[in-house]
Amino acid sequence: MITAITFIPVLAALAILLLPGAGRVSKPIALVGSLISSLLAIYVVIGFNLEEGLQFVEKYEWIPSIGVDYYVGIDGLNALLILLVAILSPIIVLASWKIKDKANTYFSLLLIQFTALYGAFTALNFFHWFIFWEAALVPAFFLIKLYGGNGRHKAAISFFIFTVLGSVAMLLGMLFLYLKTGSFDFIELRQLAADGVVSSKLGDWYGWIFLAVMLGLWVKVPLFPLHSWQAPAYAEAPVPVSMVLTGVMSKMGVYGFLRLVVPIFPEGIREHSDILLNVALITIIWGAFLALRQTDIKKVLAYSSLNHVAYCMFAIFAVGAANGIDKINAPAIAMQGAMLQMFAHGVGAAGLFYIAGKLEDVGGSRDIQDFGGLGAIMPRYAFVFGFLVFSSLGLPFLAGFAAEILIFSGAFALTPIHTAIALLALLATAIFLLTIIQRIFTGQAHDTHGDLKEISIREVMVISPLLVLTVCIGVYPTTWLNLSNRFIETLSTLLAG
Amino acid sequence: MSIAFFMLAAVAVLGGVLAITLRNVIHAVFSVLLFFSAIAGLFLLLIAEFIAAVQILVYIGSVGILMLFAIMLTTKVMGDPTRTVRSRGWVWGGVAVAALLFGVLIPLITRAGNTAESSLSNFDPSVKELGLALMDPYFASVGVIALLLTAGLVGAVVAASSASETTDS
Amino acid sequence: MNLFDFSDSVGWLMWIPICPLIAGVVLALLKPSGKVSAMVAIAALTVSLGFSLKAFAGTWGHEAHTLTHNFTWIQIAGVNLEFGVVLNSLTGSMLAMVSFIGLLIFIYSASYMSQDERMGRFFCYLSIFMVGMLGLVVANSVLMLFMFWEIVGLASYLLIGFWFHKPSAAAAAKKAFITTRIGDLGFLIGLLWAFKATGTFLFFDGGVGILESSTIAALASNTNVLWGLNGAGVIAVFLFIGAVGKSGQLPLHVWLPDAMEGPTPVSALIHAATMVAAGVFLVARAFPLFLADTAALEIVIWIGGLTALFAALIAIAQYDIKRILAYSTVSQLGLMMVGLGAGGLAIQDGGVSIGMFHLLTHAFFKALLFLGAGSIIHGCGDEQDIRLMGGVFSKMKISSLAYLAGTIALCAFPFTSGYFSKDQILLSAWEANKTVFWISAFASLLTAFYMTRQCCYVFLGKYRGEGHVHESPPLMTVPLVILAVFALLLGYVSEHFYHVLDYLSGVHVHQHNSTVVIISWIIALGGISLGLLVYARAKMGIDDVDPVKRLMTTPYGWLENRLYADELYQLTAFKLWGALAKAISAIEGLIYIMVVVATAIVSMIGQFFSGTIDKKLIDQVSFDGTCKRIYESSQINAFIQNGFLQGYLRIVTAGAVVIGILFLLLAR
Amino acid sequence: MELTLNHFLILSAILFSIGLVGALTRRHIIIMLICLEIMLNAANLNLIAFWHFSPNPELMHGPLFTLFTIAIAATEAALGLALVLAIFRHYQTIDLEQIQGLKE
Repeated sequence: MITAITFIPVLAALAILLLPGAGRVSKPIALVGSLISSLLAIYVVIGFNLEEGLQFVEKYEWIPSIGVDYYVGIDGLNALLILLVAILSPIIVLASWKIKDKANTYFSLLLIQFTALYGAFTALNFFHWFIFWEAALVPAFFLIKLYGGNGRHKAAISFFIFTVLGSVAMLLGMLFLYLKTGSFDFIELRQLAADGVVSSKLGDWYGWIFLAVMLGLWVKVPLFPLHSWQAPAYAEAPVPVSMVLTGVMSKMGVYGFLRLVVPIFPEGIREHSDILLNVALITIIWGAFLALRQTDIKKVLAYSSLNHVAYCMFAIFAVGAANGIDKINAPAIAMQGAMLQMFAHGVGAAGLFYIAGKLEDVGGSRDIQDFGGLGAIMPRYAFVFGFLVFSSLGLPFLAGFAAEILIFSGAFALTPIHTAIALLALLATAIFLLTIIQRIFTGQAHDTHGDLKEISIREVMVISPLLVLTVCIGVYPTTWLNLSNRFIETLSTLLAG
Repeated sequence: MSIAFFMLAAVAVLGGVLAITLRNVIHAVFSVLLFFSAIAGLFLLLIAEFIAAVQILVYIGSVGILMLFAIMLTTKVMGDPTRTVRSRGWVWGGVAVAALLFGVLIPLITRAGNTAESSLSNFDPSVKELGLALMDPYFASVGVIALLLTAGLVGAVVAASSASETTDS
Repeated sequence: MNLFDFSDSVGWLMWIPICPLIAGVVLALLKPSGKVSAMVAIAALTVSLGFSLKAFAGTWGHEAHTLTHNFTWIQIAGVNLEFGVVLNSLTGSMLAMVSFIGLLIFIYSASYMSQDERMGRFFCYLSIFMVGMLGLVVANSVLMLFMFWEIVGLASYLLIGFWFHKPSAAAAAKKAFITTRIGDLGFLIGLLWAFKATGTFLFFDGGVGILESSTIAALASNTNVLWGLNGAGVIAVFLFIGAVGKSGQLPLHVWLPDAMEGPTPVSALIHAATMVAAGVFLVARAFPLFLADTAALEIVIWIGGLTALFAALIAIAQYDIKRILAYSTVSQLGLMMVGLGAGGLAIQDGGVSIGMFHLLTHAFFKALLFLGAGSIIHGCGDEQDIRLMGGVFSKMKISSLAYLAGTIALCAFPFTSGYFSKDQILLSAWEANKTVFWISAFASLLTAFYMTRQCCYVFLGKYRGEGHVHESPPLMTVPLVILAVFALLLGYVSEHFYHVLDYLSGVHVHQHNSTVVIISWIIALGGISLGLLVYARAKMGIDDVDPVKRLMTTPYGWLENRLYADELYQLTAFKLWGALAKAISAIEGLIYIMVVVATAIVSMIGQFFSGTIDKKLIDQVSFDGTCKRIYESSQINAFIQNGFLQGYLRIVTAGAVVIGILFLLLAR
Repeated sequence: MELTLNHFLILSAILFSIGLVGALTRRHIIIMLICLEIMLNAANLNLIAFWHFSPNPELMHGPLFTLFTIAIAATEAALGLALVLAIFRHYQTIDLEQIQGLKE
């Protein structure tokens, strides 16, 4: 089943590329391909039994001599993220509907990207996990490079260089780990780590391997100071690709932390938790304050994304700083907050990029200073925009708040001072997001805006699932949290020690 | 044994000579592929099966194909015949220098008197030994090579694409 | 427990915020016409009012009785984050006040906004506001209270910026949201702290809630947690920061006067009667925490007292009718804080009723004043400057009489509602802290003075503006009359209210001190007479100088400029914030340049040969200059290096030959 | 006749020289790259031969070194051909005689 979910998009991509005449109907094929996958994935996640651990397992020997299996499955950690990919992928295809240039290539790349994302989230063996992880990078590179904005070349190259260097470091670290422990299997490695085998076998190398494995994820999340690739890449990518990047790809990094680093190197995180916490904190503040001075709307959103994803890392590292489990079980709350934040931010940020992209479509500019008074001309657009903005700045009963309050509730009990400083970023977020609204929507409409068109109902429909989800997550988060509850409880206990 | 060696040596020399003399570039590439396979054969002869396999995969499989692609992408008319450098004087100058080097090499080789026989009879080198050596004492080197490959890859992408940037703008 | 299971004894309280929510959603999605929208919103609020009155009636006579209905919002690893509703007399009376005044203002707005094409949107926002406000009142969970608190903030943002085509309105909306958010961060820390210390978000939970005596005792036993406060006091102070933001106390008061950019009914409902009182309500709700630490109460009375004085001073020198009322609101909110704090210091548990009763009476007379002002503004052709009014009394009798009723209540004229509530505040302050007492007393004197000044400007003399002054339609005047009745007469049931509001002890300790009574008479009458003395015969045109200004030109100038609070923030906090952002951007730029250098090095491998050096990249690292120097110095080498590749190769080969020959010679 | 190390070394020297002649005389840039590969292969042959006849072949030094050389050669080929493309785009020719950018 999971294999089918993973590979249906790439089959669709092959169909677009190879079948004669399929090029003309590339959009429907892409939509159908992603939709089938999505529906299957949603079906699987609905069938996920909350009381049990790993489910829907598929395990085949692949390269037995070095312990490589094709091993996929769903547990509490990836269920929510698979759901996220499933929800976003058809929307992203729909959001790309207007692509005219080289549409075949575009949609094939997009579909390959989806396959890689599903694959990376379901894989339980480092070997093919890494293949998918890297495979997710390549289509993104080409999509930015071929279809992006004016600065796309530089953006694509720095994106590529950063992530590849990070990945190489991680690959080396994992290979070394394999040599010492003889396993590529996440589940097995986790058991080995729990038994103390990993740290005893690695010996003096532990710190270096920990660092190497973390580096790849560090770039992907990204955390300060390896974040420079992010803003240009998000800003220059075509809108649907920005949606993929911010909605899903940035979650891959956090997911990697929870899948690789936390179970395998819990001592590493615990030992360095103060440095890591400070890094996450700086990233939070950094993103928020950088966004304050930007006028390019996509850059603002990119920095805001930097800030929001760093909250997840902040929660994880705060758990690393914990001394055991207290009466409110703060580690579990913080980590569940991180899980929910991934989902909520994935949904919300993808929506925001989509809606910000519309601004460029209709107004031909990304600079918020070129706009003004759109609230009167495009009330529907203003509504959707405002809705997503308020979700992003943490308005209660919308997605962002539910996740952030969990992170803060947990983290405050663990490291009050860091958390109190992190709250400053909430203020900065409010300031820059409201400034955008003020600039774009209020005041007198510019003369040049006379011919601006309101977004169509169709476009609202495309994004409406995201809006509905935002409310659902915000009002009753338990539905989503239940998926990961059991898993996170054990994971946070492991990390909190 | 020796017959095989001489045959392979002849093929290798033939391939090499053809590669540098044929005017048609495509033909030259095919002859160098011949040369590569001959070298692979020589490796087999020296009981280095894995290296032979790598030789075939990397050189014939990818480098050769890469060259064909490069030719097709650069030469406007396929198989455009080309001359050698500037003048006959240059050509002979080059040949002379090369011959001089060869002339220096041969006495160096023969004087060393390497006539020892193979000691491989009591040892059967397998891929396993190679892999073990690669993973334990040479682990760092593997890492460096991996980095180098990455850098090369990035460099190749940059080099191949940077020019298109200027044509775009 | 199911989220929507309301069968429990007080679960039905959830319907109070849900009714306007339904109306709001309907209005947002269906977008009916303006009239229909108003009717839908009013109908929904009427239902809420019905439930509120039921709640009010249920608590009347059941003072120290608290009913709760809690349900789990999120459950993680066996830990519950719970929501809940609570019914006690504090909830009951606040609910009744909010939904009653809300309903009157809704009715008023139906007429006031009838000319606006976005009336449907207006009622949608108002409904959202009511959801937040009523939800905030019924909440039994500090988290839930915070969530509705933020919803209220959103509604306030939307309504202040309702006429967003005015840049000033948009800016005011943003300022309001962000300034209150600063306070909200304090609130957030407070609630996180409470959760950390107690393990629950609930106020009342069968003995283990935050506000229950055993928890408070446990918290208070932790002395000197932070800044010399005990465990309960810390939480209280952080919650108070939230209240400071929302209720416009010093130093976060700057947003409230600007918030008057919104439509007048909004000012009446949100920025006078209900939302800004939410901060006071929060302090009242969390009163046991404050009681556990006198230091926290001291902070409350000092902030409150200074705010009262500061705002009253500024109000003297304003000319915009709504701005005067706004500063008056800030000042009165400060008095409420004084009432709560001083009450707590003087009579412990009973203190809560003193601040809360002033909140209730203030809600009525200030809503009345704003609606009256709206009516007058409407009548004078949307003019807000009091220097351009005058002589309005004869033209708009009903509005003017209602307005005067509100004024004397605000001035604490004997036996109006304001008199009763303010009297108690001053009494408690007398007991608690003499300095704060005199500050509050002086603020009250100023209140009477500036209200008289305003009335003189508006009602006396001849009409100084242009256009035709006319009375407003009945839909607007009827709510005014109802409110006027309440403003004048609510004081006569004050004893009952004090009993009801003493939800902590159930017994109201009656204070009496004839000195204070005499002082408060003097204040009210003195302030009014002083105002009449100065202004009754003064020239009040737009070009005339205010009589007080003639007396004290320089200080009055400061007051006219609102004591430069905005400018001060502009110079300090804004600059600091901006500098921080700038510094971070600069460092980011540096990092970016390092990345560019790294990229450039990789690129140059390829680009150096192909001769297409990316000008931009190179310019950024100022590479060009360096290259040029290297180029100049290498002119000599260029002779040998003729650029012919194979020439180089030949030299290399020759070198190899030389090395070989050397080997041959050496090995000999 | 028994094969000795010298056979291989001489063959390798011949092949290297062939490559060198090509590199020195041909002016087609791709052919030049081919010649470089020929020279590298000759060197590899040397390495393997030395290993084969070495006293302790079980250390596997020869094949290891060769493996690394091949990896580097592959990189070099990829990079070289990418450069060829870049040069071609820039100069619209790959005739070495006309590409003398290094002179300036």
